[in-house]
Amino acid sequence: MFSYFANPERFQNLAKWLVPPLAVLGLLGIVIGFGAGLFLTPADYQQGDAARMMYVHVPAAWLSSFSYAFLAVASLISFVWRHNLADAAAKAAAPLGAAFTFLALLTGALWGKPMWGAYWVWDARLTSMLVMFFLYLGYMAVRNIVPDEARAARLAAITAMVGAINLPIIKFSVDWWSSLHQPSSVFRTGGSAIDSSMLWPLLVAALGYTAFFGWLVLVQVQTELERRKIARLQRRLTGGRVSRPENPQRSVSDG
Amino acid sequence: MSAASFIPLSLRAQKLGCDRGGHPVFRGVSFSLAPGEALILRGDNGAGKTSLLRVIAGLTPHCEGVVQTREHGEEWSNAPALGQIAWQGHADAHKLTLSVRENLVFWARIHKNNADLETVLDEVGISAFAHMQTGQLSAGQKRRLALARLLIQNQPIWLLDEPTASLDAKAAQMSEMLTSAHLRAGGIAVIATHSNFAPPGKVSELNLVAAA
Amino acid sequence: MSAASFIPLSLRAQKLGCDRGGHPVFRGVSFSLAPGEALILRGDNGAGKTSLLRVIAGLTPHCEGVVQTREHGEEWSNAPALGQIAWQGHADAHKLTLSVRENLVFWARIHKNNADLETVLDEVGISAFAHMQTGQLSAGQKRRLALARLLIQNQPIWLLDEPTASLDAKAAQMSEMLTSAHLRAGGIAVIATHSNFAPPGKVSELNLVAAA
Amino acid sequence: MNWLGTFMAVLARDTGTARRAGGGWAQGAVFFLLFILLAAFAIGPETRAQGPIAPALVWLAAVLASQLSLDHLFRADLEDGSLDILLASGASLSAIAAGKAVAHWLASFAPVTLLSPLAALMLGAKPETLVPLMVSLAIGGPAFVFFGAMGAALAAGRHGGGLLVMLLSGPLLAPPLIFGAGVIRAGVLDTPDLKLLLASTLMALVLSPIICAAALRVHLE
Amino acid sequence: MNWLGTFMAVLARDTGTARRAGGGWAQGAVFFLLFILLAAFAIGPETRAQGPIAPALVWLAAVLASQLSLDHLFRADLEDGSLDILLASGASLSAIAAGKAVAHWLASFAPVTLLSPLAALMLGAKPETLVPLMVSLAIGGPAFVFFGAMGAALAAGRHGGGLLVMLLSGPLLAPPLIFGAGVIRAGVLDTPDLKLLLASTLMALVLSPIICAAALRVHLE
Ligand code: HEM
Ligand SMILES: Nc1ncnc2c1ncn2[C@@H]1O[C@H](COP(=O)(O)OP(=O)(O)OP(=O)(O)O)[C@@H](O)[C@H]1O
Ligand SMILES: Nc1ncnc2c1ncn2[C@@H]1O[C@H](COP(=O)(O)OP(=O)(O)OP(=O)(O)O)[C@@H](O)[C@H]1O
Ligand SMILES: [Mg+2]
Ligand SMILES: [Mg+2]
Repeated sequence: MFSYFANPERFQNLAKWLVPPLAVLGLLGIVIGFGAGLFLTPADYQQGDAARMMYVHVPAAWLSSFSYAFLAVASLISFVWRHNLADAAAKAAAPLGAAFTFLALLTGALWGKPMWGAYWVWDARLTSMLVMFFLYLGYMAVRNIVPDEARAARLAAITAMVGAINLPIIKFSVDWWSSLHQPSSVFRTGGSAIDSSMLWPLLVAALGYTAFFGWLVLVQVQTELERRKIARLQRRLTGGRVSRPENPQRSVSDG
Repeated sequence: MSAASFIPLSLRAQKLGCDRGGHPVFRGVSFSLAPGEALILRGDNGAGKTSLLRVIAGLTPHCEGVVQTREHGEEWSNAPALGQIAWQGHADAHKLTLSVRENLVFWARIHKNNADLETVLDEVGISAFAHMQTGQLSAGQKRRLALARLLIQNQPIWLLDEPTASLDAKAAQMSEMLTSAHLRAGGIAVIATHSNFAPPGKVSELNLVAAA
Repeated sequence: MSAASFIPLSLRAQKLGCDRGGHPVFRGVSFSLAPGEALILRGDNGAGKTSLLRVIAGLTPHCEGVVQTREHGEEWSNAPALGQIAWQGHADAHKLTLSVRENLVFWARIHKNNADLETVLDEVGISAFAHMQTGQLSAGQKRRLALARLLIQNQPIWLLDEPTASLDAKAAQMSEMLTSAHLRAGGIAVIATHSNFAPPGKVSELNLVAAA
Repeated sequence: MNWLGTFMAVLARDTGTARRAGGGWAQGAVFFLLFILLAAFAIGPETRAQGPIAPALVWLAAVLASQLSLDHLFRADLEDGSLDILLASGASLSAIAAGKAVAHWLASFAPVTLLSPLAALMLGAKPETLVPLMVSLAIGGPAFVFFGAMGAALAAGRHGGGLLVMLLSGPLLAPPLIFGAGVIRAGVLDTPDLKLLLASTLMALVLSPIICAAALRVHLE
Repeated sequence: MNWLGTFMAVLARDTGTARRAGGGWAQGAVFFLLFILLAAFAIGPETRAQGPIAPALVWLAAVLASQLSLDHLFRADLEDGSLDILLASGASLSAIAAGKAVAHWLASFAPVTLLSPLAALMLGAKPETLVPLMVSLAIGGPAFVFFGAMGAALAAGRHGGGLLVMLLSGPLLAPPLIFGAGVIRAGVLDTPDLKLLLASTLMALVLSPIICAAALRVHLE
């Protein structure tokens, strides 16, 4: 399927169509989800208003894992098929994923104080989430530190693929180790365990986050592709080192 | 040295081009070598000799053209010739804390070559130093050890980057003679050099020209 | 390059002998160089050229004889000439992760030389690479950077170990010319080489033969 | 050019250089003992008496010892040109990586595993905790070295360095560390954590050479 | 050729290479945080609750972070020929050693000092222990780096290596470590231990460059 979109032209056309609706959907979803969560839903009978943190925390936590999965798959495609577009997508997804992860950590910590009496506990889910945050940082560090862009992309892709081991750990950590943290209650075998009045704003917000993510990734991939095209053209025009515009095309002759 | 026991190969490059660090280094390099032939690469500093050798070895990817090898009577195959190449770069690649002999033993094991190492060391004139720590050798003695490794590796294609650097006149001539013997045994060699390295045999030259 | 601003020195060695790793390398080496004179060291691999240079620089202790320097009109002094020597060894001594320019800036700071680095880089033909990572240079380009360092160091005594290694013909000639300019400015040079390095000027030769 | 031959040759050579380089083979063990010594000082007698912390500290020291100078695992071969020659001559990169990792394990972790009961006793551990400690180190050790090697390979280029090694292998080391700590805290061998630890090790042994090979090839390009 | 000029040039260059080498500047800090993370796991929540151990662990982590890759402090300059050139041109070896040690301190210990309160809190330290911890790290830090540098210089030759560094700097590190731990255990600044710690640091600052210079000169011969 991705070979169909491999063509940058085709991608740019598609992106032009997708960007506006995703932007609208993303912003609306987040506003409605948060709004409903904050004002329309009842306070939790155990947790009181602190439970409203959920509408920020839970979708952010979901999206952080989703972004990582996206990053890992895009990296796989770019590594194996040396696919420019997938690499640009991975590059765009990483900071967004890191931001979601940070948001989940932050809101979780804030929520933890009233709930567990501590901002932070060393528990498996929390720690694997922290580990995922480090993985995002590692991915971005590789891209920044290695000056040769092509090489940086390939190394970063390996990093992302290796880190994917972490995803199932996050998912199952609560079952493997007894944990303070909630077990999954929305996505679990046997149907959702959350009341629907609280569920729908949550899902709307999550949808909003996802559209928001798609929007920003698309926009960044667009600009990244443009940037690479311009760099290519520049090289072709100057025929070599930008710092030495006087260089003609290097030539070779048989001696 | 044990007699050469490799399968002779032909090697050719067509319209080869290579970028390094995003900048073009060379374009449109073509050559063809039959068993027993050598190619000398010449060119100014930065012309791309090392880069071309790396591309032939498959160590650095190229952006245009093809490198192909073929055994006698077979088709040209596009795969890089990995596994049939003995490489001698600018660096000597010795472990300085191991003895001269231990360094050579490593390569003999890698290549499953049970030749008599003393003979090989003698051939390049460093048998007296076999038990010395490699880090204590003089620059030219280290380079001679690299030459001994070439003999141990026993591969059909030799890629040599300035083989005579640090060698005295006698050793430089010896390395010409060894290359020439390699060619006679049906080997191929591509050699980048700034000196007048000229092994007796069928030798052509390629001049890489750096613009600047 | 800023004009040479050192105090010219004379250098002499008398009956110098040196052991390395417990074995004698050379014995009875004597020479004397007045400002403006150069000495070319020749000899087979392992003859002791590098060792002799190290002894002169005071980097390796000698077991016999003396090395002395003297300013014009003063007495010969026995101290090693530390602080008046620009050394270029087999190794380039660049930090590969720094840019070309940054490497040179370091040496300029060490020697409190505020010469214009761009001019120096231009002089050795690598100004186009000033902002490149030094590790990305070709072997000859790295060696040119070492040459640039010599110019920045601006010392009366140059000790060069195979200065033309990896250099193309043009650059090798350039290094001869720079050495010659150094001699004309009242400097001294001792140069170990296997090639026919011959800077115009008052040049003598010394042939080292491995002891025992 | 076969996998096993390359593996054995690299293992033999790296064991040799480790021995030569001023007792690299003892480096892990010495760091480990130093850690224990410092820990005994820094923590002070009152706290130390509280038994359960001793095996945990030993476990921590061992893991850290295994990561010591791991960031240089591939650096030398990359910089001195050995990898170029090996690769050009068709040697398997994964065999090389595996050989180097095993040599590192022998040099840094095997002695530590043997010393661990002594160290734990020094910190006042109860005798019955010694067997789980040693077993979990023996089983988990390769996981730390092999996962660490992956980080080292990714960061081996001229631009890598310690930061990357830590950022990259930190996340990978966490799971076996958690499992191992679980075994030790339980104080018995019959826990699910021990099986999970074994699973981590097996995964590391399989994955690491492949990933290392891929990463090294990128550096050579 | 003056002492200060050489010192500053080396300091600037080494800070540059540390930054370039893939964020070597953050290496100490990352190791430190990793240590804390692992410690938190390995030790488990029950023991951790026992407050007093937290600052001691942080102190230990910081000292170990300062020794990280210290064994390579002089190796590169020795092997790539930089020291030959510096020495031949008359640069002061003690200025070079001091410059390198300060650069290492900046890269490995300064960030750790800043991060230490955070780390202690993560391990559940009481707020009032934070000031003595940070002060003792700030005062004692240079002692660890400079004493460590002495070991590194002695072991920098081709035959040196980690073992020597540890064996040589271990005994030197013990006194400041004991004094620092004393400060932390007392939990107040007004202890004789703090003065002794300061004395160790001053001694290290004076002694280390001289010893390093002597050791390096031997390696060059
Ligand atoms: C920094 C601390 C925290 C972190 C890192 C964290 C992390 C996560 C993650 C990764 C998920 C997604 C789970 C999945 O998709 O299976 C999640 C979901 C959730 N978290 Fe947290 N969390 C934290 C604190 C809290 C706190 C304090 C509470 C409330 C007591 C809480 C309540 C929830 C709930 C209710 C869900 C939804 C579970 C579901 O339905 O799947 N979290 N959290
Ligand atoms: N550190 C050392 N320890 C022991 N022996 C050494 C050491 N360095 C050099 N030697 C020995 O001293 C002799 C002279 O070495 P030196 O490097 O001076 O030779 P050279 O003339 O420079 O040779 P080349 O032309 O190869 O550079 C050699 O036989 C060498 O093996
Ligand atoms: N890793 C790299 N990254 C970026 N540019 C590089 C890299 N390696 C080499 N180059 C550049 O490519 C060009 C060709 O380098 P190469 O080493 O092939 O030259 P060469 O002909 O071998 O020169 P020499 O005679 O000096 O050995 C040079 O301008 C060099 O700066
Ligand atoms: Mg070259
Ligand atoms: Mg020499």
